Amino acid sequence: MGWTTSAAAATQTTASVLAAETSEAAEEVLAASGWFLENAWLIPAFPALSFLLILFFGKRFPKRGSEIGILAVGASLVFALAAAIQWISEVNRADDKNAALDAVSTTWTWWQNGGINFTFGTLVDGLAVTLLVVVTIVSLLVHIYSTDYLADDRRYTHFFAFLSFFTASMLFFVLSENTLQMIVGWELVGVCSFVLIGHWWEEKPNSSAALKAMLTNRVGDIGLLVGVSVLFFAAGETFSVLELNERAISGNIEHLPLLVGACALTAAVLSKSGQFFLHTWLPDAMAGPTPVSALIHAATMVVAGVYLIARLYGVFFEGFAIAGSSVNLLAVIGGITTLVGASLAFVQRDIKRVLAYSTISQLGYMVLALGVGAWTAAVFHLFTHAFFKACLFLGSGSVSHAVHSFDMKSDMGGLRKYMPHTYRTFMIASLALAGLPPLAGFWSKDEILAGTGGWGLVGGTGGNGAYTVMLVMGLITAALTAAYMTRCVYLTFFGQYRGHGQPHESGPRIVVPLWILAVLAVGAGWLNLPPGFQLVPENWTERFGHFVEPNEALSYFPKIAHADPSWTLAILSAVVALAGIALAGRYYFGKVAAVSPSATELSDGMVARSSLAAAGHNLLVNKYYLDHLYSGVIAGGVKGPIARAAYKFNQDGIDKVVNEVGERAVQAGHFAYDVIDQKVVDGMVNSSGVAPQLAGEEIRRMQTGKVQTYAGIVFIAAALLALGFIVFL
Amino acid sequence: MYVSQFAVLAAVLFAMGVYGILVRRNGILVLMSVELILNSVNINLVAFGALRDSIAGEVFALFVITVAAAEVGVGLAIVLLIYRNRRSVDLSEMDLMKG
Amino acid sequence: MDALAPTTGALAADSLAGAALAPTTSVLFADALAPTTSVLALLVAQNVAFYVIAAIMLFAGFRVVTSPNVVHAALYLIAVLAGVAALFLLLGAEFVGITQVLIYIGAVIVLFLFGIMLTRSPMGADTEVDHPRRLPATLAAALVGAVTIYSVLDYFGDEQFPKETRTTTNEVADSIFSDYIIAFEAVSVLLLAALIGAIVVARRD
Amino acid sequence: MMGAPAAATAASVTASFPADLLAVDLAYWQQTVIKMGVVAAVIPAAALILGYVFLLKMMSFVQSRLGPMEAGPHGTLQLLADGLKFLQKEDIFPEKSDRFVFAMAPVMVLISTFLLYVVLPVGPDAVVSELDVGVFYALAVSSLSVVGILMAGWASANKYALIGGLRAAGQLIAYELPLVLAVVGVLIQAGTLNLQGIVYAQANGEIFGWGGIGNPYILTQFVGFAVFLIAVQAELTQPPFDMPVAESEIVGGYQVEYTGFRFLFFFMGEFGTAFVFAGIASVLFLGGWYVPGFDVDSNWLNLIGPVVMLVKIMAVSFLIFWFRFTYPRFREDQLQKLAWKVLIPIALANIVITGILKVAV
Repeated sequence: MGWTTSAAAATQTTASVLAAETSEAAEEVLAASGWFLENAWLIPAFPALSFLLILFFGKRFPKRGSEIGILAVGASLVFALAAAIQWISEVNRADDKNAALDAVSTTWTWWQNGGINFTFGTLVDGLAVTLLVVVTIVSLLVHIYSTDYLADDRRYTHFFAFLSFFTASMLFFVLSENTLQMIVGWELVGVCSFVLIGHWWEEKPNSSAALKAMLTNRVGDIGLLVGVSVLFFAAGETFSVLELNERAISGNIEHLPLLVGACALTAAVLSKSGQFFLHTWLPDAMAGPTPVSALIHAATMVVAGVYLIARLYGVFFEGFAIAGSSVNLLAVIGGITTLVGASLAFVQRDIKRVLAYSTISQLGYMVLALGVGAWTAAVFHLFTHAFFKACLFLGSGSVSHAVHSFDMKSDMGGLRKYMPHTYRTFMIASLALAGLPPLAGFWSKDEILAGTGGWGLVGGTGGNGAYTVMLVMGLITAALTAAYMTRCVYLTFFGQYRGHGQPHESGPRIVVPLWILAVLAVGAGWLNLPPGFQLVPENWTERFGHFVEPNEALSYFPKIAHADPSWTLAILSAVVALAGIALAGRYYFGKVAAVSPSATELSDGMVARSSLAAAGHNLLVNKYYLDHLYSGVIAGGVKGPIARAAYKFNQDGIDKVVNEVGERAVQAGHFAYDVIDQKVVDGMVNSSGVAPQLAGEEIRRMQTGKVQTYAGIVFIAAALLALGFIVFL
Repeated sequence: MYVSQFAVLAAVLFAMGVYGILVRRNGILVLMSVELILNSVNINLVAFGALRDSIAGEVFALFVITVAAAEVGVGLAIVLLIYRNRRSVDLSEMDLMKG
Repeated sequence: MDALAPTTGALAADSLAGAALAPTTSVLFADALAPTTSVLALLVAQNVAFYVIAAIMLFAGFRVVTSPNVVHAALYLIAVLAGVAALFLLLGAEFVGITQVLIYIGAVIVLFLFGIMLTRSPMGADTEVDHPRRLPATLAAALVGAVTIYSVLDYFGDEQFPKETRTTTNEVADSIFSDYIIAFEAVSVLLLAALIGAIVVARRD
Repeated sequence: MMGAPAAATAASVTASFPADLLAVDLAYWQQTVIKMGVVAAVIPAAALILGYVFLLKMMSFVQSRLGPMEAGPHGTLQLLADGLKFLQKEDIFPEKSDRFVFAMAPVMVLISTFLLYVVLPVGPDAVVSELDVGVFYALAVSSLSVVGILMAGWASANKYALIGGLRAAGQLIAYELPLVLAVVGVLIQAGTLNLQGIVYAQANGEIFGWGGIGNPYILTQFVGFAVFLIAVQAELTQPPFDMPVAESEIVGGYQVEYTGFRFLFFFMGEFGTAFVFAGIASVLFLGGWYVPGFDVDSNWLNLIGPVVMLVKIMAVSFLIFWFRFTYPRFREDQLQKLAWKVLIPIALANIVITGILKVAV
C-alpha cells in the first residue's frame, strides 16, 4: 500500500485516501518467509509443554508451578513479538517491491485417505500474528496477576496448569491451518473454559455455571461441525482455510451450500462469542476466578468466534453477500447483541456481570463490523478491546480482592481513596471502553461506525453497503456504554465505602499488570489512526490495517471496500459517548451524591434515567422528558422496563412462553369442555356429545402404557405396510 | 448357495425375535429377543453384501454389532435401575404412562 | 490361506465329511479345495454346512423365546450367535464373524448373564416369564415372518452367490476408514454416549 | 479355521513330519482328525508339564521345601497319579443344581482352551490352522471361558459359586480390554493380524538396521508385553488375581461344587490356557518359533520350532507363575482400579505412541 511507494501517487486519484491505497493493487504476490513465521508452532507448544510439566511436577516446584507457566507464556510472548516484527518487516519488504505478501502456511501431511490429504500445520498472516500477540500479552499478565490473586487457593497448581493449557489451546486455534484443526482448538478452548469456570466446583453455582457454559457451547459446536462438513464437501473436499476462502471468493462454491455453511458457522459463533441469543452462559461464567474471566473475555474463549469469522471471511463475505447489501444475518445479530448487552449491563449489581454484559455488547460490535464488511475495524476492535477489557476485569478482581465481594451496591463505593492505582487504571480503561478520544476504544469504535457505510447522508462514504440501521444501533450502544460504565465507576469508586473492613490497595503483582494494560488501553488506538487523519503525518495512519489486512491482490481474502472516515461521524460518536457520560454522571455525581455519599440510586429512578441517557441523542433534546426522569417519576416508564424486560427475558423468558402456552391450552381446554361437553350436551344434540366421549374412552384404552403393546402395533403395521407394497407394487 | 437360504433363515429369526419381544415379560428376555432381531439383520447385511460383491454389508454389520453392544449396555443399566427401584423386571408392570 | 495349494486330491465325499465334522470351517476348507475339486462338491459341502448351522440356530432361537428359564434362554442365545458367526465365516466374512464372537459371546452374553444374576437367579423354571396372551404375539410374528419370507423369495428366489465371496480384513479396514469414516465416527460417538449413559443410569447416588 | 497346508508340508508338529518324511498323502478329513487329536493330546500334556514344573516343584522351592518326591523320580508322576485319582472319584451333582448347565460348564471352558491351540504356530508350516485374523480370533475365543465360568457359578446353586462366577465375569471383562489393547501395538508394528505374519515380521525385522536376531517385539513393545502378561494373569484367575476362586474368602468360588473329572477339566483348562497364552505371548513378543540364523522358510524350523516354542513358553510361564507364587491377592476394587485406571490408559498410550512412531519413522 501506498505510503512508502511512489507508484501509489500515480494511481491516487480517487477521493478517498484509503480507497486509493487499496486500489493500487500489488502486481505480484510475494511469499513471506522468516524463521519465526515458519516455526510458529512453537508458540502454542511452550504453554502446552508447561501444562504437562505443571500437571505432573508442578507441586514440586518452589512456586508450585506458577513459574513454569509464566516462563512458558513469556517465551510464547517473545516468539509472538518476534513473529510480529518479522511479519512487519516482510510487509515492508513486499511494499518495496509493490507486491502483496502471502500468508505463511506450513503444513505437514497427517495421513492420506481416499484421495484426501489430512494435513496439520500453521497459518501465519497479519491476523494470526495480531491474535498471537494479544493472547500472549494478556495471558502473561493474567498469569502474573494470578500468582497474587489466587495465592492461597487450594488448587493453585492445577489452576496454573489449565491457565497454560487454555492459552495453548487458543494459540493452537489461532494458528490453525485447516478447519479440522480449528475444531480441535475450538473444543480444547471450550474444555479449558469448562475446567476454569468450574475451578471452585465445590459450590453448586460454580459447577452449574461451568456446565452451562459447556452445554451452551455444545449447541454452537454442532454448528461448527455441520458448517465444516458442509464446506468440506461444497468446496470439493478441502479443509484448508486458504483454499476454502479462495474457492468461496472465486465462486467455485455454489451460493446455497456456502450460505448454509456460513449460517452453521454463525451458530457456532453465537455460542462461543456470546452473541444474542446464546449469550446467557457468559454472565454466569463469572463464577470462575476473575483472572480466568479476564482471559476468557479479553483474549481467548469469546474472541475465538470473532476470529473464526475473520479467518474464514471469504466464506462469510460471499455467503452472506455482504457487499452492496444493507442487512445480513451477521450484522443483525451483532446489532441486536450489542444493544441487548449494553442495556442489560445497567441492571447488574455485580461488577463482573456489568463487565460481562459489556463484553457481550462489544463482541456484538465486532460481529456487526464483520457483518457490514469492516473487517479491519473488527479485528482492530478485537485488538484494543482485549487490553481495556482485560484491564477492567483485572481491576474488578483487584477491587473484589480488597472488599471480598463483587456486589457494587452493598460492598463497594468510595474505593478511590483506598485503591488509587486500581482506581486510575480502571478509569482509564472505562474511558477507553466508553470510547472517548484519544483512548483506544474511540478509534476502533469509530472505525466500525464508519465501516457501516450508513453515513452517506452527511459525509463519509465507501462502505460495503448502506448499513444505516447498524450505524444507529452502534451509536445507541456507544451512548449506553458510556453511561453504564459511568454508573459502574461511580458505584465502585465514588461515594462512601459501604462494605466491611478496611480495603487496601493490592500488591505489585496485581497493580503492575493493571498499569501495563492501562497504558496499552491508551496507546493501542494510535496504531490505526484513520486514513486522512490530518493531525499526524500521513504515514502514521492506518498502520494496523496495513500490516494486518491481507492485500487485496491475495486470492484468499475477499475484495472488501473500505469506508471513508469522517470527522463529522467521529465527533458525533464522541459527543454521543460524552452525552452518555454526562447524563449518567449528572444522575450519579449530581443527584445521587447529593442525597447521601453512600446512596446508590434515587429511590427507583436510577435505571430509568441512565438507561434513557443511554437510549440515544434523539431523546436528549427533550428537556421535559429528561426532567421527569431526573426526578424519578418515570420509574415505571419506558426505558427502564425495557432494560428489565430484556433481563427478564434473559433469565426466564422461555419459562414464561411455556407457561403462557400452557395457560392458553388450559383455556382452550376449558373452552372446549364448556362449549362442547356442556352446551352441546345440554342442548339439543345429546347424542353427538356422547359419541366423542365414548370414542375418546375407547381410544384411551389403546394407550395401555405397556411398551410391548405398542411394539406389537408397530410390527403389525410395518408388516401390513410391506404387504401393501408387495400386493400393489 | 442361494441368497434366499440366508434371507429366509434371517426372516424366521426375525419373526422369533418379534414373538419374543411381544410375549416376554422379563426385561432381559426382551433385550435378548432384540438381539435375535439385530442378528437376523446382520445375516442379511452380510449375505446381500456377498451377493452384490460389496464390502458395505460387512462394514454395516460391524456397525450394527457396535450399536447392539451399546444398546445392551444401556438397556441392562436401565433394567438394573428398574430392578433396584421396584425389585422386579416385569415389563407388564411398567405401565405408569397408561392413558 | 491364499498360498495353500492342496495336492491331496480330496474327493467330494471327503469334503462332505469334513464339512460335517467342522461346519464352521467350511469356507476356508472350501478355499483350500476349490482348485481341485468340482464346484458341485463345494456347493454340496457349503449347503450341508449351512443346513446344519441353520437347524441348530432355529432350534436355539426357538428356545430363546420360549424357554421358561432366563439363564437357559441366554445360553441358547449363545448357540444362535455362534451360528450367526459361523454363517459369516461361510460367507467369507472372517473379520465380522470373529468380531461377532468377541463382542456378542465374549461381552454381550456375559453382560446378560451378569444382569440376570445380579437381578435374580432363579433355578428352574420361572412361570411368570411370559404373558398369558400368546396368540396375538404369535400372529404378529407369523405375519411379519410370512411377509418377509414371501418378499425375499419373490425377489431373490433364484439368485446365487458369486463363487468367491471372501473378503479380507484389509478391505474391511480400508472401507471403514475411507468411505464410511463419518459413520465410523458417529458410531464411536454413540459408544461414548452409551458408556456415559449407562454409568449415569446405573450408578447409585 | 483348519486350512489344509499343502501336502509338501504338513498339518502339525507330530503329524507333519512323519507324513512328510514318509510321503504319505492324507485325505483332508484324515488330516483334520489327526490335527484335532494332536490338539486334544497337547492340552493335558501342557497342563501336566506346567502343573508339575511350576505348581508342584517351583512353588515348593519358592516355599523352601521339596514338594512331591514319591511318585516317580522327583515326583514326576505325581500329577498323573492325582489325575487318576480324580477320575476315580464319584461324579456328584448338587441336589438343586441345573444338571445340564452344570455338566456343560467345564466343557465350555475346555472348548475355549481347545480353540486357542488351533492357531498357535510352532513352525513355518507347523500350525493347525493359519488364520488371517489369528490374533483377533485368539482373543475372541479366549473370552468364551467366561461363559463357562458363569455357567458353573450359576448352575451350582451355591452362593459361593455364584459370587465366584460373578467375580470372574467382572474380572475377565475388565481385563479383556487391556489384553486386546496391549496386542494392538504389536499389530501396528507388524501390520498384520496373522500370527505367522507376526513371526515373519519379527524374523525379517531389523534393529537399527541390524537384522542379526530379527526384531523381537519385546524390545519395542515391552510396555505391551508387561500389560499383556498382567492381563493374562488376570484372565487366568491366578494370584494375585484369584478372587473368583479365593479359597480363604469364598472357598473355591465357582469350582466349589465340582468333583472328579469335572474338576479335572477346570484344572486342565486353567493350565492349558496358561500354556497357550504363554505361547501367544512368545509369538507376539519373543519372535515365536524363529531361530536367528535360519532361513525363515527353512524346513528345519518345522522341526526346531516346536522346541524353541516350548523353551519360550516355559520362560514366559515361569514369569506368570513367579508372580502367582509371590504376590498376595488383590481386593476386588483394587483389581478393577488396576484395570481401568492403570492398564488401559497405559495400553492406550502405548498404542498412540506406537502409531505415531510407525507413521513418523
